Amino acid sequence: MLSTLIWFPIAGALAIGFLPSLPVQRTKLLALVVSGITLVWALWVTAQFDFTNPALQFQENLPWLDALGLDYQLGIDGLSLPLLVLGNFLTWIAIYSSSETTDRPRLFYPLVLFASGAVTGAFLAQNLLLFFLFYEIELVPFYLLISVWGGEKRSYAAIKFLLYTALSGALILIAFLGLVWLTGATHFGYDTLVGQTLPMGTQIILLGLLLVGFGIKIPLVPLHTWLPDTYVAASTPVAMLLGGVLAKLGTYGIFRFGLGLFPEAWANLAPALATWGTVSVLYGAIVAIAQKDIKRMVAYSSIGHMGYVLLGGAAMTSLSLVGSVSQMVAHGLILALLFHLVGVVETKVGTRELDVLNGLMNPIRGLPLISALLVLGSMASAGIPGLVGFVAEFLIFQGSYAVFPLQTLLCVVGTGLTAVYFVILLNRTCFGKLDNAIAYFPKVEWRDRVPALILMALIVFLGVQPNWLVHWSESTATHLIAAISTAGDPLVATTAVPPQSPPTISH
Amino acid sequence: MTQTISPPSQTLPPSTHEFAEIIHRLEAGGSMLPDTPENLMQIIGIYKAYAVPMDFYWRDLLYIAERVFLNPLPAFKYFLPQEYLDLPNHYAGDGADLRVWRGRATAHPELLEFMEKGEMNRRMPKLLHHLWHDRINMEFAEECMRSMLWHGRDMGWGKFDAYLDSEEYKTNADRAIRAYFKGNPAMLGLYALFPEMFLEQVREMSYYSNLGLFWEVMAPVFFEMSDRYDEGSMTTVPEAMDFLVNGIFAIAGRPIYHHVYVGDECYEIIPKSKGFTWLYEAALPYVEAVFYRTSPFRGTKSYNAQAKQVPDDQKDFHYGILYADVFPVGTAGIPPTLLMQDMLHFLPPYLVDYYKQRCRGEDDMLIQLGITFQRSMYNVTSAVIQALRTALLYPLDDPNPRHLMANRRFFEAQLDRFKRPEARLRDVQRQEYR
Amino acid sequence: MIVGARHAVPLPANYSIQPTLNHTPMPDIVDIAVGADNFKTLVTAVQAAGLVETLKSPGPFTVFAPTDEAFAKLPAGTIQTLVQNIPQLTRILTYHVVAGKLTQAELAKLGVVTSIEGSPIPIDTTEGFEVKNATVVAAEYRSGQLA
Amino acid sequence: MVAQFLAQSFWLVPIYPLIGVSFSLLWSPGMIRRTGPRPAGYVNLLMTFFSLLHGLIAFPAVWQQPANYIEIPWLQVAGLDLTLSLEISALTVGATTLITGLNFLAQIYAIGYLEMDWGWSRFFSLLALFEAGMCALVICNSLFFSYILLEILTLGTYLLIGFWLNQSLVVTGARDAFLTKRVGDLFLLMGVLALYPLAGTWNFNELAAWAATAEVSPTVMTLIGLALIAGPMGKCAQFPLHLWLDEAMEGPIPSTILRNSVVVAVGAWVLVKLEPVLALSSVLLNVIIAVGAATAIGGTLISIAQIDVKRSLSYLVSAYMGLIFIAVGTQQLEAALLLILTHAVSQGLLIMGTGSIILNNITQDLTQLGGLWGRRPISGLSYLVGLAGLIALPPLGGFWALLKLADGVWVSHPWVVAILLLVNTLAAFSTVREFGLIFAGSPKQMTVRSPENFWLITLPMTVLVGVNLHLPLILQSLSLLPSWATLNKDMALLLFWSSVAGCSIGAIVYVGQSIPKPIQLPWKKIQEFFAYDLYTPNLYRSSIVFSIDWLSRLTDWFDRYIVDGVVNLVGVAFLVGGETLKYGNSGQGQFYVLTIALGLAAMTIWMSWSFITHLF
Repeated sequence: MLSTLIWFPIAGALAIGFLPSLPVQRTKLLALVVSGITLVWALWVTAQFDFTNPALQFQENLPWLDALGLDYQLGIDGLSLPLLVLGNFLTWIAIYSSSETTDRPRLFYPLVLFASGAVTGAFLAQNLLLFFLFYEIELVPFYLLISVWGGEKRSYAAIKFLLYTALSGALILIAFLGLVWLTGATHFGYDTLVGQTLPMGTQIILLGLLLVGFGIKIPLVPLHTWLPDTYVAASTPVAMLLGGVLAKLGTYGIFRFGLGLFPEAWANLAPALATWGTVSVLYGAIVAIAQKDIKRMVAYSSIGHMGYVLLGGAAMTSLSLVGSVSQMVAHGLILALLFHLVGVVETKVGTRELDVLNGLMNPIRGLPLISALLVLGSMASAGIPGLVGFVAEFLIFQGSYAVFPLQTLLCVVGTGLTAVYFVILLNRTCFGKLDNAIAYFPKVEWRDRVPALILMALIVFLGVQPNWLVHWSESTATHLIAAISTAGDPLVATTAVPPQSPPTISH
Repeated sequence: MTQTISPPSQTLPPSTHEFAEIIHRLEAGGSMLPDTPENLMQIIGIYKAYAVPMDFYWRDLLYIAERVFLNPLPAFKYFLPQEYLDLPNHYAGDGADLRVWRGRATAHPELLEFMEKGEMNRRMPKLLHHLWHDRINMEFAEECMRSMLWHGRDMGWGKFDAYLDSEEYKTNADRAIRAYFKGNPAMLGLYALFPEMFLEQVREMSYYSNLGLFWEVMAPVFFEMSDRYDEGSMTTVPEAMDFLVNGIFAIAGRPIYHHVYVGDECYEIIPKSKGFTWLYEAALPYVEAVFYRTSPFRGTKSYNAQAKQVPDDQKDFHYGILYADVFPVGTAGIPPTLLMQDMLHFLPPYLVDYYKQRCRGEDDMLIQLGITFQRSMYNVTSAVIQALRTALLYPLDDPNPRHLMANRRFFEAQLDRFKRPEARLRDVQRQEYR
Repeated sequence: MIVGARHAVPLPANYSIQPTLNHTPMPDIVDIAVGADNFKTLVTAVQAAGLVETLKSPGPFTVFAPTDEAFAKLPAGTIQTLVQNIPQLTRILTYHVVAGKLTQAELAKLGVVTSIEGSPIPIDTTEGFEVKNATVVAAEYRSGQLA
Repeated sequence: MVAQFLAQSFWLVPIYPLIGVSFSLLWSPGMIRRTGPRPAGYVNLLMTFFSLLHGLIAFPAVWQQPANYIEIPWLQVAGLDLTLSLEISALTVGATTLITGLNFLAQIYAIGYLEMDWGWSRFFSLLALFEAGMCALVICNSLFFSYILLEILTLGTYLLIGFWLNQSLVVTGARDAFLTKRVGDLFLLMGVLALYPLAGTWNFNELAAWAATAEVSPTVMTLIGLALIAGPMGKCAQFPLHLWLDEAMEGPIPSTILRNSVVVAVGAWVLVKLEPVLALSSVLLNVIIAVGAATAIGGTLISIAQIDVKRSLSYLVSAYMGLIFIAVGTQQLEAALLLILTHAVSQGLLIMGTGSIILNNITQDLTQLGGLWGRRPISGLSYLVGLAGLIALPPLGGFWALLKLADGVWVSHPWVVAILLLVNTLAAFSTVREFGLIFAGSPKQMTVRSPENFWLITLPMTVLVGVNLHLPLILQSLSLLPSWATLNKDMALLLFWSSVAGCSIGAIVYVGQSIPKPIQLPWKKIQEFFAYDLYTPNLYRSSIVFSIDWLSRLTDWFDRYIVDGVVNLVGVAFLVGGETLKYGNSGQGQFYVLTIALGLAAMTIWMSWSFITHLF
């Protein structure tokens, strides 16, 4: 059942790659069908999923290399399910939004599908080594997607991306190997490693390796410098996948393997992690303000938003954890929308420069619908209620405030700064007067609008009716936290907010 | 596209003005708009599309000035009674005073069809068409009228505006007001309290009449031009301009007046015997107030007193169609959109085809036709300038170089008004401006 | 006195910028005009405006009279429209009339004269003889009894 | 029966305008093109009429009844229960009626005022969004949902001020309004977050109950309270968050009617609701009074120094909101609510009257207006009635509200009465000044021709005149006025004389023609200080804007040259030749990928080898 999610797109990729050459539209259609079927399959899995059961479901277990402790172990729970669906959904949207004139479509679409399958594999893998394999394999298609179809400076960006993420993989592998070696286990299965009892010092070192490894992927400041270059160089659909899906692999890994395998070390490091998250939030937002390129601005906004996820994880309340998972989904949707819209603006207007763009809201010669969606998307990113970003951020804040009040309040300041750069972006691009000299943009087609409309509909729907967003991960998160707190760590709060417990700021 | 036109007479050195080329063209009897078949097709097409709503404007303006008058709740002032639809135009039809257009004197058939079916192409009660905004934007005509009223005193054309402040006018207005509100003690009481308020309303009504009488002439002129173009007897832009110049002269002396009908009684607020003429009391003020001045669109300029974006003097207002930026048409706060929308309904097929092939085709037709309209108004303004030159100065073929120099001075002075950066004269020289 | 002029435009007089007319000073005006060949349009206009009596009244007057040729240059319908606006026609015609008997030399010396309509008429003799912006084309016609 | 039913279904009131919004979407760009956008306005007007009717009919059913609460579950997750609680009471129904009523009039006015505009669908949708947001806020019984609604209104403000988006000052105005309000909102959010662990609820009625018995450290409560009042301060344009209202005047008059009368007051409304919590800290109450007093006095002084018609009025709005702050700070809640009501109807009328002048005299510059009384008596009378309703001039509304406030604070804070009298005098002076400059004197260039506007503008104006004139009767019938016996006659006289003083000085200077205009004070510096809003824009530019700009540039530089530089350096040192990273050579890049791919493939085959052999 779960394997289909991995291998069907990969099989589809091979099929498209080796089938006789088709026109671009046909190839795209084929890729859409493959990815659509995968998405439907993922939704079907969701429908079968028992939301009240916190444990792994639909487990698959094939022995593979016993000698290495590597088995083909798959499973899904409330942490990975939303990301799985998000990933497949965004793959479909990304393919849909790809240009009809893509070069070498027989390579492009298979690579996208292949990347999607690999990322899915990573989300599903319940064996550390298997996870690592998928985690590394996904690099190849992404590297190629950036370096072949990217914009200017694409080779620089692609290599930077490659080196960073290769380093990330290396650190993770070291941590995994170290964990198995030190615990004396013989198997990389997640279930066998959970509940290890290494000395705190060792735990912290291993956790540290993981944090840096996944921190690169997320990315967290100061491990982020590959991101702006990569996101900007990548073509729109690839940027949507990078920001919407791949970055989530980092946060997912940090929760699954960091928090999941080293809860005690995590609890010890929690204040530092919360602070780290906060620094990322503020840093990303402040640097975004100074950007002159709208795509780069959106890229920095991504750094800021991933910081909230870390804060929520560090607070280790079930509410904050639910908030973090929701934030991953929310951010994936919003970022994909923003990258798509920025991409449309770039193709129609021919520039991403804030100083050149102006007045796109002009209803006849501008891009009115795209501008309107850009306003809503930016506002969603800035955490305006009624849109999905707010729900996730609010849950994180509400869940974290009692534990880390200062960091939480600083993150609230971060949303204020987010509003600052998005208003700069909107004022320069959408508002104002269209420059007559350049106001002869080509028409916006429905092809350009549909992905944005779908994403927007989801963003609004989940913002107004967040039950559909938060309940995916609720029981897993609650269970995870409960499991940790029974270990007796006093730092960890079990409920969202203990009404009568004295908050840390009193007196 | 534009061939260099040398001065008509070798006796004058070339002009050194910023718009020397255009000045030479004017001296050769041309228009400010370059003479290209594309320009001609565009402007004639838009004249026709303009004339149809204009046929509604003038009728309704006169209806409001003469019948609606001081109705405090004129909710139905845009609902033209049959009487005014049948009102014979003085310059068209068999019974015309002077037959400018060979067509009919009553409302234009395309207008009648539009009023009946609208864009929705459905026969519905008038009220529904009105509420669905499937109608002529009469608000635009009123805005032009208000612009003439507001700039009236300052423009220095004619004696019409000054007459509105004369005792004679006040007496006439008083008679009409009393007659109109006969049997309505409330309004008469209000009138006794605030006579100036009512008088000011009557003045506005006089401008309604003024503009209505002005446009009554222009509609047949434009229809005739369109017919001549269609039958192939108008082939260049200067010909189109000359037709307008001749029209201006022919009609120049037409009386401008304001009559009010209460029941069957006619009250002459501005009697014909005052001898106000079309050219000086309507056409020139109209050109100055609407083509040149108007007021800044609220959607483009800040009215904040401290920002000083609105000039202190009315004479410094340059926001008319010759200066306006057409690109924001369709956005909020851009009044000409109403006119563009009105013309959209009546574009001749050749112009629709032309637009469909350019820019965003049907999607941005409103802006494309707006720019065509701007071109066409530069041609009308050229006609006005040439007419003034004929009236005040010398023939273009005058052998006397001193006279030619005087003509040039005049042209240069006129074109100086387009030196402002926002003037669109430079743009309409280019065909790619669309 | 009537002055024949090359072109005529029926524009009123009260503007800084102004219509043109052409003219010829001369005495007993109506009769002379009727007698001369090239003032037929003018005479018709004067009759339409009911100005015959005025011009026959004790003068003397100087009239800057547009010739038929000048009228003919006007676009078709101009006169027709003017005849429908008698007050304006009157104003235009009286704009062409100056009280007193003025010869070309006297006019040149004056530089500007005031029409009986009330507006000033500039005279320019630096080159030829121009009244306003119209060139005087014909000799002076004088009426015997008034001259 | 019907009334009862409508009272129970009162949650529908914010829904009507949203229905209107969804209809308006039909006239978005690219949708209905061949016909014009005016139906969008009519539909919204109709929906507002329904809301208004709903409120009017339901009112008798809730009058003198206990509040009725409706609970709508929204989100339950991980122990957090967010349930939308609505309070249906005479107060909330009355307040929604005020909002819908004013919006109804503003929309009729807009149909006239914006008859030349093409952006109807956007404009009326946004007015409807405001109506929905404000009505929801008024009946909302939860601090959390109030915060949500305030944020949505902040976004609405951005879009509504940005209505004429081609105009540069509109764009900056919208930006500043959004950011100012957002700053206030986020502080409010901090307060919201911090309050929950203490009180365990966000429902106002429960908060009040909690506050009655709570024992919290005053320091904590002061900090939380400061955060909580920041939201209302932003909304109500209080010092130092007042600048946005000035810039918001770039928007069209009909939206100004709504904004200056009720939108700004939503902040005050939330403040009133929060008063029991705020009262836990006496320091906080004093802060509220101080903010209110500073804004009230400063606002009226700035207002007097303005030459722009709309801005002169907008600073009075800030000033009156300041009075409401004072009322909350002195715990005179009834006076605060009464002040919200009387200010809304009179301020709306003042804006309508001046808007009618601005529309066809083009200029907004008070120095360019004048001599309009004879020809614009309807606008003039509207303005006068609005003026009389705003200041403490018996028997109109403002008098009773200020009297109630003065009466209430006389014992506890006698010095507040002095502030009230001062502000009232200054407000009277300012409004009379504006009246004199517009209507008195002789016509100037731009006022030579000025007919009264047509009925769609004058009709809502006259209706609101009627409302203002009848307000005392309405208050009387709702027994909100003191009886003659309980009337504090000394206070009434004091207030009356302060109004008379302000009006007569204003009239002598600005209606009388003996003093030449414009008036130059001998202390030019002070005059400019007030004319340019206490130089607040410059202050902001040189402090907050400057520092954020500077910080972001610095961080960006740090990011580019230090963080990225170090990383590149490390990369250079350890992994590849510097040239590769710097200039990027795709040949070499692909070589690395190939290496990884081959390595992985080899590893997979090696690992699978035993597996594959195992299979066979």
